[in-house]
Amino acid sequence: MTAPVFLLLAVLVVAAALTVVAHPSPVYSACALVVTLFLLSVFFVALDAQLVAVLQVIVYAGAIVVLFLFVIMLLNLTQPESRPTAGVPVVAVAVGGGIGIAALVAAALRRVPPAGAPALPEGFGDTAALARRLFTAYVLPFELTSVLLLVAIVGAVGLASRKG
Amino acid sequence: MKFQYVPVLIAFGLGGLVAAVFVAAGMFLGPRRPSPVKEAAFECGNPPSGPAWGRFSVKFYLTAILFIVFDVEVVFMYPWAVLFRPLGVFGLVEMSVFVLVLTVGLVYVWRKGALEWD
Amino acid sequence: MTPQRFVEAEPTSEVMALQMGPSHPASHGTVKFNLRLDGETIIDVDVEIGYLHRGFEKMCEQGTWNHVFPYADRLNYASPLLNNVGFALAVEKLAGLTAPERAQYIRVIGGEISRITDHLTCLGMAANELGAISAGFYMLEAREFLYDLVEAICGARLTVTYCRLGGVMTDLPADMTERTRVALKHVRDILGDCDRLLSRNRIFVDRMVGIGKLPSADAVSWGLTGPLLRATGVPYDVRKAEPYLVYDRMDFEIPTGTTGDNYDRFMVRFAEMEQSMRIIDQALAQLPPGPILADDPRFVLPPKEQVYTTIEGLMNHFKLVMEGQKVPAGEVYVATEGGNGELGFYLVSDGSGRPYRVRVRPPCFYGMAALGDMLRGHMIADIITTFGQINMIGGECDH
Amino acid sequence: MTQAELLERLPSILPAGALRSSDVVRGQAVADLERTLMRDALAALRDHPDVRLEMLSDLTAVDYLGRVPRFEVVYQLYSIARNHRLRVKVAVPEEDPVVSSVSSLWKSAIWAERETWDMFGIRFTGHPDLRRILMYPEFEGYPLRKDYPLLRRQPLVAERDPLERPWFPRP
Amino acid sequence: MPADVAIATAKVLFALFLALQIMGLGVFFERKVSALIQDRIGANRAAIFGFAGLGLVNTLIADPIKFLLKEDITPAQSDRLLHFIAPCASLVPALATFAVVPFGDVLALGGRLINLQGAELNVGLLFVLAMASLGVYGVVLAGWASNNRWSLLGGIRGSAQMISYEVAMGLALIGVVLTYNTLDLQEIARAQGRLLWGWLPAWGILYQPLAFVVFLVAGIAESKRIPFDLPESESELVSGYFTEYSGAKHLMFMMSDFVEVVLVAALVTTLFFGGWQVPYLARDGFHFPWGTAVALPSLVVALLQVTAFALKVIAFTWLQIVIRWTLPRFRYDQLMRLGWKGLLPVSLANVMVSALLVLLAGRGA
Repeated sequence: MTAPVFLLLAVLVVAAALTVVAHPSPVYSACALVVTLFLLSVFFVALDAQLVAVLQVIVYAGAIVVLFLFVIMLLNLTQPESRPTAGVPVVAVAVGGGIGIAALVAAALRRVPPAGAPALPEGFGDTAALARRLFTAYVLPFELTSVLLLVAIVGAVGLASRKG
Repeated sequence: MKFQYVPVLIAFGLGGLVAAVFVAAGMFLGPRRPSPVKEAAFECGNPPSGPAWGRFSVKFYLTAILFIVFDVEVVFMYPWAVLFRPLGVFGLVEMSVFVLVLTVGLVYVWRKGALEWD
Repeated sequence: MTPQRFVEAEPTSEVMALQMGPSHPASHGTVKFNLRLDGETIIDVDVEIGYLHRGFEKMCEQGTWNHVFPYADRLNYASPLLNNVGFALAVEKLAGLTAPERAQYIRVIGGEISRITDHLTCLGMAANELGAISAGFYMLEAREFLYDLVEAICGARLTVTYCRLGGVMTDLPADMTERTRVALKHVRDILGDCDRLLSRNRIFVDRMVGIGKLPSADAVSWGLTGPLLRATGVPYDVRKAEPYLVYDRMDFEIPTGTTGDNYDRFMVRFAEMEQSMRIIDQALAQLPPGPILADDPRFVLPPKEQVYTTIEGLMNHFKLVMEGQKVPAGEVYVATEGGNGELGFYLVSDGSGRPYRVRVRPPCFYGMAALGDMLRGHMIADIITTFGQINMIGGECDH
Repeated sequence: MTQAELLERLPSILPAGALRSSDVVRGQAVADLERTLMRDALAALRDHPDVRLEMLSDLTAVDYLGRVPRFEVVYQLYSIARNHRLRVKVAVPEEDPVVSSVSSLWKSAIWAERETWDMFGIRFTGHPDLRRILMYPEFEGYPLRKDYPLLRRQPLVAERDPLERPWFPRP
Repeated sequence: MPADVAIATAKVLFALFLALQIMGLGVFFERKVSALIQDRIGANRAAIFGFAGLGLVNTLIADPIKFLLKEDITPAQSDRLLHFIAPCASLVPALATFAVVPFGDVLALGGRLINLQGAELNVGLLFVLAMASLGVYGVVLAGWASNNRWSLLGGIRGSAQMISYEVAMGLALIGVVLTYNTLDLQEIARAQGRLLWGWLPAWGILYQPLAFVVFLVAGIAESKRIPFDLPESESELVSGYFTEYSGAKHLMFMMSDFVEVVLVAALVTTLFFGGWQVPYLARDGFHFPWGTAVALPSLVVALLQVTAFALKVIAFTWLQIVIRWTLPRFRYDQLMRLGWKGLLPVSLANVMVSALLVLLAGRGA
């Protein structure tokens, strides 16, 4: 991926993500989240992970944010709320988080091989390759996912049908 | 950069262009004479009774959760379907277990009456 | 009205107040529903009518008896002839006047044609609002053939003003039998199409069955008559219960339903159209020759030749037009079977040429009163089917 | 049962003193009831097995201006089971235009009494929800009274706040 | 590289052009077929400069112009930005989806082999689903931003309906993927060129009839038309989520509805009816099962294929319009019941049975 494209995308995605956090209206935050997720999927495309890119849009942008929007409407969280002003704890958290992220990035950079990434294996990122890993090496996590989803169903029904 | 995705960007651009052309044409061609009555919310001829934003039935929220669950299930099935022939019987058994667990969920929801909307 | 069967909202739900109407695509007839909803479920509904109130009863007191006929047309404007016939019968009963036999047959024919147009309007609009737009258009097309007949009879399609005290305005056209045969054939064909499109259509049946149900005891208590009552299984039809005109010479059946839901109402109306066509056929076959107006100078205008050639005729004409028919003092309640049910006129005369009091019993007024009971616990979308089956006609309901 | 036979039965069915007079007019049975006892009388007419007037076809009033008592509330009763009709009239004086409501006997009376209240200003005690039905709440006077001027102008009404309406009880 | 970009742009342009043309034809059908069904004349009044000769063509031009000439009212209490974004969010994903629909095989032109597909995605099928799932936002945002009770009810109804039928739609497509083992729409279309027993084109409908039915039903539900037009059902919710829209934005909603109709027709064609395949037409001409062969130049073949594709899409657009003018509308609970208790189990069973059959067929072969 060329640097200008990456930079442009990065700026856009960070801007969108900041909107999610900073916008006073939850509905706008949700919309910004859709944009963020969509732009992230462009990153995935750039990294040759096309299946992940599309699934990102389907599952996160197309399903989970819809749920967010429903909850926002359901609870009528549509009125802008007063955000906590930048007090000492917020500043502390921000500073601490910033340092932590910087450290992580530094550590990550250290592990990157100095010259050029190794060539990707043939068929990297395509559906069949991903499926092969998923359905052979990661069978157990895959099956466990179904149990997780089952729990989600039961929980949702339990929450929704609770009387009083 | 994957070249095959450039056309997708172009398509989005063209779609956006169509939308922009419409909005712009509407702005330039259409009259603009706002009035309080015209801009009032339509409530069947009655004076508007305040904002419509209110709380909604929890059933919609349940629908959304069920949708996510089954959407994730569907998403898992796509790679499986692509690789189905090589996976063979093993793949079938694997997915049968997966689907079975979720079918239990569906039956549960069904039995609990969460699929009744009236 | 205040809710008697208040459907409890679930604790997890939120109640939304919604004003449906008066300017709403489904409120044809200008009516308003004040709804309280839980999601899509109706917790409570308050029906607000009166948007088309034009003082029918007050207006009637201002003119002569004959002046009422045009107003009567505009009561149930889907079946103007039936209102005309109903009012004429009531005044005739008060005056002790009987229309000649031929006029009675003509009234039956015209009335039954109007009954079919009424039912077609009701069912067509009901189908239309369910999204079955084509079936709705078919029924309107069938209605056009019948309006053509009405036009052939009296020259107007809707504002007929056809009946007079003691008879009808003009005689039937010479080729009435042939015209009717052709028109009814078209109507039967179209109704066959509509039957195939709707009666067994799974979506349609699912939308109608079990909705707006009212047990027959409740229906009687709410004063429902006509198709609404017959759908609950009570075979009450004024034409059979207290035969007027020449209905006792006609061979027809009263279709009834069993459960009193919207589907039964639909099917009862559908079957009634066929019965009406049978009556029209029989009445045309039996139609006797003779005068179409009673020979009674107290109430009936003299023929034009007499007005122009004799002083008695001219004076009689003048007196009748200027002072009105002197209907003997007294009161009377006459019920006829209108499109929507028992159409009653309660008349009080003080012996002058003008009505002292005209009270119309509008059948769909009582249907609308029961609407709240029918709807509570159902969903928003069911308002449309139920309201459609009540066949609220603004002119009649709000009179 | 003919109309005359029906009227013959009435004294034995109705509570003592309720029936003021009865007659067959133009083939139609008419009964005049005492205002104070009319609700019990009507209940008896509805429930008595021989009469069973289970449907209130119509309810209205007539304004006999200049007569005393001025108003007459008219009930058109019909028996589906027996196929006979009875018209019941209750005289109502101008200075106290009050009748007890029959809406608990026949549900059809709920709207019909509202309309009669709306048009004649006759109040029905015991009615669950007596408010104007065809006219708007701010309407002044009772239009079907004979002394209501035909060309009377009504005052202009300000636009209402929809949430302040009486029929939208806020939770 | 610039040539590639130019060709890609041309292909996308052509795909969208084709879609919009068929959409115009769809509007034509909507007006005239419905008139035919209902014994009416239909739209015939539009005249441009006094010239009414072309009748409906004028109407097709006049309709959008009329919309554009109307005032675009934004309700005072609405959320102005979202009110503006919603119709765009409805229209753009629907249009963009056409980029991945193949409209022909390959065209040999000037030494290049041009794949007649806007964007050659190897995950095209999932891209379609992704765009369909983004279409929800147009509805939900329009309903919310209008700040009107009818819009809100319509928006909530619409979004719940769309997500419910998306599941069934996705499951139906898995049957197709099981048959062809690819997510590339062009590959799927090509695979349908095979002949069964030497004469029967192996179109998807033969392998996945149930998936076809489910997909068509879910597709009509996604495009929110009768019998699934509950979000906008005018006799219930006035106009549903676009009650507060007028002028150009209203036009965009109407248009995205029609684009979705054409899209569903195009997808049905591609997945179940051979896409651009003409029976017995290969890249070099016709090869009839009885042995006759007619050699054709690549351009003619491509033209034939594009025509065949367009005709099939038109046929399914027509089918949807006939359905729309025949059936009554569902009630909300019936709609949800059909989605969750009808289509979902059926399509799930279809997936598992298909898998079993594929396995058995693989064993037998």
